Formats: sequence, structure tokens, C-alpha cells
Amino acid sequence: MLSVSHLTCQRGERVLFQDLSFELPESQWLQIAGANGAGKTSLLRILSGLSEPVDGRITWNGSPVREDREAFHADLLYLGHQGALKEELTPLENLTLSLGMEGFNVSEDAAMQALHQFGLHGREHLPVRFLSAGQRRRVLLCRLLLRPARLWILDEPFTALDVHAIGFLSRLIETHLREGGSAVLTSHQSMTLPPGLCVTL
Amino acid sequence: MNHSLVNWFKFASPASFYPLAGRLIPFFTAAAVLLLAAGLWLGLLVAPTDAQQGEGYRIIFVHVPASWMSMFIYCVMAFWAALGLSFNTRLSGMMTSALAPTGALFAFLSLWTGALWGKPMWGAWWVWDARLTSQLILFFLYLGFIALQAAIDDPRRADKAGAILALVGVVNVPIIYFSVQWWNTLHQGASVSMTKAPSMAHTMLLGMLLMALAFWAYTIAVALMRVRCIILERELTSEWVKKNAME
Amino acid sequence: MQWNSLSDFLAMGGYAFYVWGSFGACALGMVIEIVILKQRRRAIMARLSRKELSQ
Amino acid sequence: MSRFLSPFIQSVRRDLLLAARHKTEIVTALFFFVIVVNLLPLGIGPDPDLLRKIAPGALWISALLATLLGLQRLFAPDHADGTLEQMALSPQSFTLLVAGKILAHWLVAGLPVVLIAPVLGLQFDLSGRSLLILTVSLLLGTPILSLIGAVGAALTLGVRGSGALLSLLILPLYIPALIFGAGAVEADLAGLGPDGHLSLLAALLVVSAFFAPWVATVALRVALE
Repeated sequence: MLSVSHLTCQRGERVLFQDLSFELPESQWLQIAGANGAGKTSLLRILSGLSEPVDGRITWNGSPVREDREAFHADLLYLGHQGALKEELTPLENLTLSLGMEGFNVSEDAAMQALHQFGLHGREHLPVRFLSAGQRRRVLLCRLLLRPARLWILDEPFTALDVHAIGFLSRLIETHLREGGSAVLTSHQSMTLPPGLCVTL
Repeated sequence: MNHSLVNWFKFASPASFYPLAGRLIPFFTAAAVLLLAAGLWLGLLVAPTDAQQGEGYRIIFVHVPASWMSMFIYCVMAFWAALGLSFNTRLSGMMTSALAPTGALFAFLSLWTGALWGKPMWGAWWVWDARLTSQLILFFLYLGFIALQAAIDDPRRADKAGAILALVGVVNVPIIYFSVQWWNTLHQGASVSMTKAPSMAHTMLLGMLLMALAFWAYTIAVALMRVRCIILERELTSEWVKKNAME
Repeated sequence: MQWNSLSDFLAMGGYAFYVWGSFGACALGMVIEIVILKQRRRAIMARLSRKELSQ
Repeated sequence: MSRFLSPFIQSVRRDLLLAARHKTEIVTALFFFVIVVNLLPLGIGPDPDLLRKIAPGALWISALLATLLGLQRLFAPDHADGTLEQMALSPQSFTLLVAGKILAHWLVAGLPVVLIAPVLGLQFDLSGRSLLILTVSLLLGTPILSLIGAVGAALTLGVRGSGALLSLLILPLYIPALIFGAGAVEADLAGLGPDGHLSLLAALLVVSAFFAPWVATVALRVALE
């Protein structure tokens, strides 16, 4: 369970949010809503342990996330709004190498299968710089299929996806929740997910 | 958490340190002025002429204290840096950045007065001696620290990056000093024996000590003044600044 | 007292340029540092009072 | 053990693969090294005695500058496209991944310099023994440059004018490596034997290999905040 108490975030001289507390139990998802610049991405980066809040505490299953990083990161899958793909490498290389660096040795077959599930037939060996924004996004989302994690933190996961991919991703998230996982999302798209919690910044 | 620790953390908060620093500044300023007057009187008026170096040796009364302070300040910066990184107190980073310009000033003055001393005594403005070279590198380390902090916009990141650099520097200074000395013995360059200090009269020693104490009090006063500026600049929007800072 | 006259003192036994160059540089450096700090403080105070007035 | 090291190896593999797709960058750094070394005789004069004397220093300083050239791109591209973030969130040790990147940087930027140095040494009329000592000193010393440089690259990541700042921060810290490295050949010529210098260089390598990846990791976490 992810639990957040009295979180305060400041960028420069401006306070983005203050005294934010919530809990996210298993099999639940949380939507973070708010206008542009309200601090959605800042909040996600704090939740993932990348940034440090000015004040407040975040715990995962009772232990603070910035203390035992490696244990928390084993349970966490974070997709930022940056691509996190290497332009010079093919989708296949991107997936196997980046997951390999995280200690998950993914076979080429498994990676290939994930790419096919996301509708990337025939693009497996093309350097990522030749792919469209939506296709890049799908390569990144293949991580959801290949890397086991109990908590998903996804920043704008539906951006640039077409209807098919949105449907597939929604089903993926639903399955993840049914299996006891939890997820934190920011999104502007209307979602077809079962009702979840919501925090508005 | 016991009581004294709580107390300590109270003073580690900028809001409570600001008035404390304000009360300390006049005290250290007065100390600096008095010690400076006494040191100058002893050094320039009372201390006898040196047998070998004539009156030229009087540079020692500013050169040696400036060199000592430049090294000492870097160590103090490293201390605050370590404190800041391990306890995450905001004041530590502010103290580190408040000390750096004064340390750079003293490192520069040490080089400048060293050159003015070296010219009449050894006949050269500069020799590649281990001490001179390390002092120059120390000056570069100060400049690097100041430049790094100036280049980073977010104060919290600037503090942490500066702290890491200060600690890396403090580990490296002895290594650099040792390596330059090693290099110097191999090349047998300018044979300047500075270790053979002229048997110093008591008045000279006392004068030097007083000047060193004066520089020390000056450093504290100036660093406190600067840290007050830094605190205000960073907390301009907070409530306590609006209420209390406009005396 | 080491000196017989003021001009003797100022001449520093022929080392006037070096000795006064050193002491002068130190004095100059410290005075400049203090002036800069005073200006910095004055600028902050001006910013603060502008804020005060605008509220 | 292999499970523990596997992220490290993957990190080295990834950076080598990326370097292989950017061959021009490797060649440019190497070419820069060769040109700087060759400019020195043109500036100083072709007197063989003088050239023999300055050769170790000239090669070492050029190696230093060539290393600096590549350092700015050690973390910056990964930072820009978000892959550095993913590494920081890895359940494996981030320090090991950073160490892998540093090793890859040395393999790409340092090793070619070491390999071509003997050829350039011939232009300075160095004897066979001096060439050997020089190459060994570069072999021990260039990894130090990558290691310490990584700390500077991490500290200046995403900062205004990071290139010039990086040089200002890192060059003073390179002095011990420069002194022991270039000094080895001269010590040998002076009849002292190169052992003292080379063992100090090796000690420096061990110490920086132990601490630098860790310090660079701390600095990277600060930069990512």
C-alpha cells in the first residue's frame, strides 16, 4: 500500500501543493487531476522517489520510499512523459537493454511478442528515430507487459495513442488491478477504467 | 529525539538563526577591529627588523594569516557540507556558500602577497614550489565552487551540488599538495626553503597570531553578514521575513 | 618603536612597494567585500519595502 | 555473482552499442588528441632534445583535453531523453550502472588514446623503454580521468554553460594524475626508475575507482531532483 502524508512541494519560490495526504490500497487506482502546471508531474516524481518533497512522508508497505530505494523500485514501474528510449537503438534493443540494466533478463522472443501485442509488427528492427510519437509510446508501454511490478506510476499514458492502443492499455491496467496491483495515473483523456480514487491538485 | 537535539535543530532553521547572527555580528566586528589594531601596531611598529630580510619580511603579517584562513575556511566549508548532506539542514548549505567568497578572497590575497614577498626575497614573482602551486589550486577550487553554485538556479540543488564538490575538494587538496611536492623534488626547480623560518622574535610571533585572530574574527563577521543576506533572499516570501526582518 | 620618522616608516627600508602593496591589497579586498555586502543588503531591503508598500 | 554484475555488464554493453552507432564521435575525440599532440612541435620547434623532454607532458595534457571533450556527453543525452531517470529507478544498484557507463566511456575515449600514444611518441623521438613506460602510465591514468570526470559531469548535468564549468571543476582535480603519469618517464630518464610514480598512479586509480562512481551517483540523484 502506498501512503502519503502531509506532502508539500515547492518549485523555486512557488508552493505547488501543501499538506497533501492520501492512501492507495491494493487493487485500486488513483487519478491525479489538475490544470497544467498544477504539479502533477512533480507529484509523480516525488512519489517515485526521484525528487525529495520539501515536507511530508511517503511510505510503501510501511517503509519510507527514499530509504530502502532498491526494495521500493523492485515493486515500482514508472513511465515519465519523456520517451526514455534511445533514438539510435531499435525497439527490441531498447527493451532488452533497459530491462537488462534493471536486472530483468528478457528473452528476445518475449520482447518480440510484447511488441506484437502492442501492434508494432515489422518495426522491431527499425531504429526508434524512424517511429512516430504514438509508436514510440507503445514501445515504452511494452515494459508493462515485460517487467513485473506491483505499483504502476504512469504520467499521461494515453497521450499520442490511437483508439486501439487506448483500449488495449485500459484492459492491461484493469488486469493489473484485478491481480492485486495498484496504479497512479495522470491523464487528460476520459478513461474507460473502473472508478478509482481521485486527487485534484 | 532528546531535548538538546531539538534545541539544536531550532537554531539550524534559518528563521531562528537570522536574529542570532544579527546579534553576533557587532561582537565579531569589534573583535576584528581591536585585534587588527593590536596586530598592526605590533607587526608594523614594534616588531624588530629581520636580520636577513630587512623590513620586507613584514609582509608575513598578512601573508601567513591569509594563507591559513584560506585553508581553514575550505575545511569549515567541507564541515558544513558534510553536515548539510547528512542531516539535510538548510542552514548548512547557506553557511557553505556564505564562506566561499571570503575564502576565495583570502586565497587570492595569499597569492598576491606571496608574489610581492617573493620578488624581493627570491628575485621572482612566482616559483613552482609545492605550497604556491597548491595555494593556486585551492584558489581554483574556490572559483569552481562559486561558479557551480552560480550556474544552478534551484537553491536546494545548488547547495547539494556545492556540498559534494566541497567534499571532493577537501579530499583532493592533500593529494594535490603531496603530488606537487613530489613533482618539485624530482625537478629540483627553484630551491626555496621556506621551512627554514628565521628564528622569530616573540613580538613577531605574537603579531602574526593577533593578525590571524583578527582575520578569523573578520571572516566570521563577514560570513554572518552574507548568510543573513542569503537567508533573506531565499525566504523573501515567507511570513517571518515580512514581520521581523525590517528592523 | 622601530622607526625614527614617518618617512622612515613609509619607506620600509626600501621595501615600501612590496610591503604596502601587500597590506594595501588586503585592506582593499576587505573593504570591497564589506561594501558589496552592504549594497546587497540594501538591495534586499529595498525589495522588501517595495513588497510592503504594494500590499 | 553474475546476477549481481549483470546490470553492470548490460550498462557497458548498452553504451558501447550506442557509441558504435555514433562512430564519428569516437573518431573526432581521437583525431583531436592526435592534432593537439602534433601542434606542440609546431609551436615549440623541432629540436629533438627538447621534444623528447616535453613528450610525456605533451601527450598527457592532450589526453586530458581529449577526455574532457567526451565527458560532456557522458550523462547529458541520457538525461535529455529520460533514460537516466529509468536507471535511477532501477531496483539494481544505480552506482553499478553509473560505473558501467564510466567504464564504457573509458573504453571509447580513453583506450584509443592509450593505443595510439606510442605511435605519437615516436614522433617525439622517445626510446622504446620510454614509450613503454608512457603507455603503461596512460593505461593506468586515463581511467582516473574518466572516473573523476564523471563526478564533474554529474555535478554540471543540465546546468547553464556546463562545458566551461566542467573544465573549471575537473582540471584542478586532474593534477595528481598528470604529475604521476607524465613524471614516470622523466623519473626513469633521471635514473630513479618509474616504479614509484606508477605505483602511486595505480593507488590513485584504485581509490578513485572505489569512490568516484558512488560520488557521481549521489551527484546524479541531486541533478535529477
